[in-house]
Amino acid sequence: MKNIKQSLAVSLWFIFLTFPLMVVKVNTSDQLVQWRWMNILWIGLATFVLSFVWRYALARKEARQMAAQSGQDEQDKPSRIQALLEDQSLRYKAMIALLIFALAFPWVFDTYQSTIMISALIYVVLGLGLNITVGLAGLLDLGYVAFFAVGAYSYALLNHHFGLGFWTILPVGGILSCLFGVILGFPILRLRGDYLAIVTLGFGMIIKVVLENWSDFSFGPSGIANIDKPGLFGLKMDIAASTTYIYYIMIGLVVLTIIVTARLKNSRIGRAWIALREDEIACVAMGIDMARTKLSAYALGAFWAGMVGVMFAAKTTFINPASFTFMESAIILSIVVLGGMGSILGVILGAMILILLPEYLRAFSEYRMIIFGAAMVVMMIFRPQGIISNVRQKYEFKGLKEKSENV
Amino acid sequence: MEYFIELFLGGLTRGSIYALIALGYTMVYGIIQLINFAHGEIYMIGAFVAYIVCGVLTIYGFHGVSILIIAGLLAIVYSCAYGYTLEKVAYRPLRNAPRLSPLISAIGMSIFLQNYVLLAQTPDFLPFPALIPDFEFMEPIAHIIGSPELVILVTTLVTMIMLTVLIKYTKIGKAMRATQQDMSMARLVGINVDRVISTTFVIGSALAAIGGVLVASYIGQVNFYIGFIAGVKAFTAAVLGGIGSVPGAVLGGLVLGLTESFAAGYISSDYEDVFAFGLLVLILILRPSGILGRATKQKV
Amino acid sequence: MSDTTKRTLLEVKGLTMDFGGLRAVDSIDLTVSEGEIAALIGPNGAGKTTFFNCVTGIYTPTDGDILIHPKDKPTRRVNGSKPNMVTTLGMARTFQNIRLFPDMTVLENVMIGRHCRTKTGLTGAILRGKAARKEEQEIVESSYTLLEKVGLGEFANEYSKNLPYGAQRRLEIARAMATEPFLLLLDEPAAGMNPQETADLDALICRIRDVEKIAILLIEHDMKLVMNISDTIHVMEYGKKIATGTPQQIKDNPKVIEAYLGEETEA
Amino acid sequence: MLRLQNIQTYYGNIQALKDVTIDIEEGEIVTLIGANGAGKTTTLMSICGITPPRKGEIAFKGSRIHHLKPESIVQLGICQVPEGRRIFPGMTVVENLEMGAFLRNDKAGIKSDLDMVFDLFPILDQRRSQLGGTLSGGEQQMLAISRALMARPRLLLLDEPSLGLAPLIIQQIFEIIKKINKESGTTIFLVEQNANQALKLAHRGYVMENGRITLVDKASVLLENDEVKKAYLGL
Amino acid sequence: MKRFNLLLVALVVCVSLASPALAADTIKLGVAGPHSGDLAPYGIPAMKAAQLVVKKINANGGVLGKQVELLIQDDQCKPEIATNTATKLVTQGADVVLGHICSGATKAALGIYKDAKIPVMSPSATNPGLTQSGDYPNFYRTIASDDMQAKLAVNFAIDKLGAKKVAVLHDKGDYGKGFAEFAKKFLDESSKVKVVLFEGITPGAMDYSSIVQKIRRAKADVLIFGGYHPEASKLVAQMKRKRMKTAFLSDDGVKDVSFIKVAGAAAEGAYMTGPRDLSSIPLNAAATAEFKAAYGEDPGAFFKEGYSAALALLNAIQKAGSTDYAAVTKALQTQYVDTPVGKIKFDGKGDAEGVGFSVYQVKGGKFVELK
Repeated sequence: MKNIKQSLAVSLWFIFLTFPLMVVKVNTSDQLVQWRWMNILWIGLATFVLSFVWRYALARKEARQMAAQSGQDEQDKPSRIQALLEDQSLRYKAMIALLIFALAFPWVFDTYQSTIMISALIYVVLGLGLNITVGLAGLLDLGYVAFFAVGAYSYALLNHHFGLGFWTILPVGGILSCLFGVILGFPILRLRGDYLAIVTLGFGMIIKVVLENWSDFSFGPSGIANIDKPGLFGLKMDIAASTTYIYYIMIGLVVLTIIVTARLKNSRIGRAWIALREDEIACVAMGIDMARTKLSAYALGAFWAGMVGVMFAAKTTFINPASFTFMESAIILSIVVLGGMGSILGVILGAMILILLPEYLRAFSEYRMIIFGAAMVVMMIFRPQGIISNVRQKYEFKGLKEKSENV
Repeated sequence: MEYFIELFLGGLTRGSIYALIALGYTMVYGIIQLINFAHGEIYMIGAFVAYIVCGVLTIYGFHGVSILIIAGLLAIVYSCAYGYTLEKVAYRPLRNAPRLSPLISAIGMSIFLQNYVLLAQTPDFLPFPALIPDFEFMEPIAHIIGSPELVILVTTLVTMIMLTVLIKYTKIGKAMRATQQDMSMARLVGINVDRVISTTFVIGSALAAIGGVLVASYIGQVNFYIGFIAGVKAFTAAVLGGIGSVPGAVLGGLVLGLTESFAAGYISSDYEDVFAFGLLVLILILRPSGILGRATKQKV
Repeated sequence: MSDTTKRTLLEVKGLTMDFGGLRAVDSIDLTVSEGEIAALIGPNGAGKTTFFNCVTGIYTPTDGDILIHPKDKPTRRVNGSKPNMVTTLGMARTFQNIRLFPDMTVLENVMIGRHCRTKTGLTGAILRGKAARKEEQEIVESSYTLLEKVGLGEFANEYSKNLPYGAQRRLEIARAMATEPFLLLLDEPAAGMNPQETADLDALICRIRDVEKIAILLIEHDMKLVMNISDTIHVMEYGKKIATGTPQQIKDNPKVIEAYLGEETEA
Repeated sequence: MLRLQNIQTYYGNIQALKDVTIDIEEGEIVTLIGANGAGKTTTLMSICGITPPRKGEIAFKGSRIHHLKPESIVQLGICQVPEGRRIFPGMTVVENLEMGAFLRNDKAGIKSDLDMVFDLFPILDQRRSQLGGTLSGGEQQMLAISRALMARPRLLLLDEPSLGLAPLIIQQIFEIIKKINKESGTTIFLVEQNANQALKLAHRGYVMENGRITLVDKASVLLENDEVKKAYLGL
Repeated sequence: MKRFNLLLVALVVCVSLASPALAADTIKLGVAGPHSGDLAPYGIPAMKAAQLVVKKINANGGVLGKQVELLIQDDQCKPEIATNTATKLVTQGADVVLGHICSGATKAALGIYKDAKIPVMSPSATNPGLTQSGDYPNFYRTIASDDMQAKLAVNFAIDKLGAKKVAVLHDKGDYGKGFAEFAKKFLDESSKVKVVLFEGITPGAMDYSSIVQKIRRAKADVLIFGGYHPEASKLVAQMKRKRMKTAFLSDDGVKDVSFIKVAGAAAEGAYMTGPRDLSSIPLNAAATAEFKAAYGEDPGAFFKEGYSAALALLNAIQKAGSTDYAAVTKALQTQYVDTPVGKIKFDGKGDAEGVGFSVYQVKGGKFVELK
């Protein structure tokens, strides 16, 4: 009874809240008011039901937390997926299956599916790159797209002016973007978290403004067209072949990114990043050079964005500043957070979901963004650690093994 | 010289709007250290509600000042309601979560509210009626400062004074300051911290709504997207002035508005945003906590 | 106490630290020698932790000298050096309010301590060559050995946030030891421990001095512990040092009793 | 008046209080002494509802309060002077005092209590419009006590009022605590490290070690107790 | 193992879903443009035009005796998505493509069509480079390019408005900046006028008071603005507020009813270029009537251009007798076709001959063509 009353109150409140925007529609030029009374009903019903679900979910979450605190460690119990992931033999099988699937993809599906998959893979790399900065080192970057732009423009411009090829620029784009990260990062990395966020957001916007205005350099808003696709020993390829080719390059790049980030994550430097995220003071007290470590995380994150930016320019063969907006940064950040900060598999899943879902849900395209926004909020409230929470590596050491063998 | 004055007044007008919105950011940040990314959307919703109310009233035959007052009040009421609900739904459940979670939730809320307005209303630009009349006595200097600018400046000034009085002398204002300075001590003297946080969101939203209505009637159009740009700039202003500091937000807003105005007027409007953010970076490098921000020393 | 020919490791002269108008540390002189356990005691708010923060580089002192004399290396003045430099030079610390990396495993916490003594760079980490792998293995092994030493071997793969309080304190010590210091600074290592844990700690600290040959400077309120293990005790009150001596000397010092139990004033 | 029965309080996974039972009678001065980290502050925070106990019961004048929110507990007349004073640094002395009276609505009463407090601590009267953060340690402690008094507490909880203060000031503050107890009959629960001073002032005392109460007795008895000396000096 | 099987099943299902329904014998007309998001109002009318044309042609027996099939794809006006949609259209076997709407998206997509040898006709992409650069031999359009608009605007400013000092502004966008740059170029070439100001304004900025003051200080008698109506409304409103007499002259992006609605009285007297008034062409009236009958409202932007493009493309296939690239190209360049934008054929670069612009002025809340 109390619940029903509560839900009724919630539903009334939301009817009041949404009344002007949902019910009234004014056409001032024709002097017409459209009253959409049915919307009240929908809002009322929807919020009534949702408030039940909401309360139930919150209560469950709280119960879980309480249980966790009283030592039963419910919260740390890995989710079902995670339990599966930790099963080593299954893991290898799944990995091999996945790899075969990935390699067979362009032969099984048509070119369109491959292009979509290339887009998704581009975001996988972007997500993994940002994961270094945000997920591992804990440096909030809201202007990540700037590095993506640096990579894309390095290829576009160097290709346009000097005819340099894709393979030459791929590393160059990464390095340029990396340098850019260092130059930007140097003065601002001593700022506290939220200040860093706004400054990086500012950088993201500045890059776009500069690209739009400095026409002599960047060709302004009309962009750069006819960028070469990646070449293969001067072979001429048709669309399907070159898409397949780009797809494989992208798969290679993704695998490279996964290997490198996985290795970094479990290396001396990766541990320093994570430690920095957890407690800066303890970190310096352990002899870690904060500035250097932060800068390396920032620059390395930028590196991947630069590489994949080159890829992006080569794939679309046309770039203009409109592709590098704040919204892109926000989406990449969402990939990292929704997937699970610090978790490589989580980020990959996050990218796939966020990029592929809208493609296949074209029918919902109008509601896509609103669902996206709501999902972000709900996800943060009920599963702040993301789809797959970060699993720390378990180390093997002789000592423990011997002991267990002796028993 | 006249040109300078014109630019100055233009920058002041723009800056005071930034300041109104920035106050919402800064007050919320001061208390719960959250960048309320959806604050710009509250501003937009204020403007939109005012648009709808104006439209309906005009069609049903109301006139002049009565429209302005009713629309303004309803805009404030609704913005406050949205601000209050926003905090309850998207932030309160995350009070003890890791630092990034509420921020992501805020970005999500911002996207949600934008698209909610887009779907419930329209993606088009809508004509906002000029609610502020042209004053007779302003006519001789109308080319330097128009009536709407004057109204904006005066309203902002009055609002600021009211806010200062509220924060300095009223019980709830003192409770807000106490909560900002030491939240757990505030609870120990009997302050209901949750209520203070809600109140902060409500006050911030009211200020944003005032800004929204003023801007909409000044430039004559509304659209679901206006909140984002205004929000980013206002947040920049808040950081510039030292986030968490109320006078800082006002100062930051004015500095930002003036910088943009002078940069566009004397250099080039091509790089308006570059100047704005360049200034921000410069100031943060020189003073990492902003112009009036207090440097916090971490306890070891 | 054995003879006094031992080398001095840390030498603090006239250390002063002001916060605004407040003088938190007032011209303190203090030395720690090789193989010594020195304790810094005093009532709450006496400035002990501030002293630690100055020595370890977290604060830059207003005045005075902090000199270190590492073995086989020239003497260095470390005033205002960054904390990570101080640690690299050979002084590691623990914190009063435990500062572990909560979402890392126990072993990884110690491995972080190895950071400044290892050198695999980005390329090494990515290529994972022979040297890198060897170093990584070395880090794991030596960290695990350290954990065994403080009695946390079995918890190696637990998240550090899930450890009991006493174990967290010991983990902090192991982490600090991983940086291969010549001097270990412990800030209230026994706080929050039960008597059994305190007794274990007692033994551990002595072992660190005797077996690992690391000198120790500690802040502690648990007098039993301090009196048991210290070679030298320094007493601070209101930012000033009021006494130095062996445990027995300190116990008998009326000034100390006064500072601790409160003044014997007749109300 | 206040009764803590077998309370257990946790910080995350760490148990800070283990079966703590404390009784405080009306009009008493009771002191809780013990070393750093023993759980004294946690006890106070549990009473005030900031870190509510997970098990056990806290009753004030016969009604249970351990599930109440902090502001409701303050409303009942339980006020705390927390460790480290916790003055609102950006507010003036008068404003700080007004915050103490936050839950009261009787303007005249507040006014007269302000005068009372300024009588008690004349130095605060001189500092009326100075910001709290700029006061000296002793002045801040006086302000913290005054702030709590402004709520007209039935039970005043004091957490280490002597912390970091010069002996002369400590003496002054302890005398005023005594005066408050005597003149207005306010019950006082005093947490102290400064055992000697505290025991001299109090009627009864509790000794806490590692989250447990190890000794309870009349203050005068505890003052002579060797265990206490031992606990403090490790003799 | 069970899980593994599940994976296989999933794979098979995916494959069967994805493989395209094998082509029946139809002529495939691809349609690409923004059909969702905030730019949808620019893409949907052309899409609907194509639907109307195809319906009518199919009812009359189709093209070359085959039915015409529509393949509709949303590109959201984003270059990166446009390449995806282009690939999709190519893989679906489109013979000709009507689209894309935005110049940027069109540029990104064209390379893919070029390789696949598919003629593309846009109803709206006005970027001059698309035809003039020679990079895109497969590209055609039923709308005139920006430089023609700019030329017209500049001539109008000089000859009719007697401009001496001209300020040129743009919105930093592809379309607006392109227009403004051409305008500046033509102004510079003329000895009669001086460009006193050339700058970009930030779309969505709170106000444009500084730039308006700047125009006033420069004493410009004409302001040429390249961009869209939201910024234009703000500019004219603020200029009016500053009691300025500077004439406002803009482009097709401003010639939108929203401009008059939003700017209200401030819009009065503003000039803008736009496609010639075609109400005298019978086909235009017929197409509009068709649209009204089908959807009950007035057609939006680029409807008649889209309608014309669909007609032109299908006509060319009919005339060529096959969907062969070379034959269709030849037909497009040699055969005249009657469309709502007039009787047109295409020149060697792809621009429609016989499509032109006029100058309009807002009078009494309506766009009035100035002869």
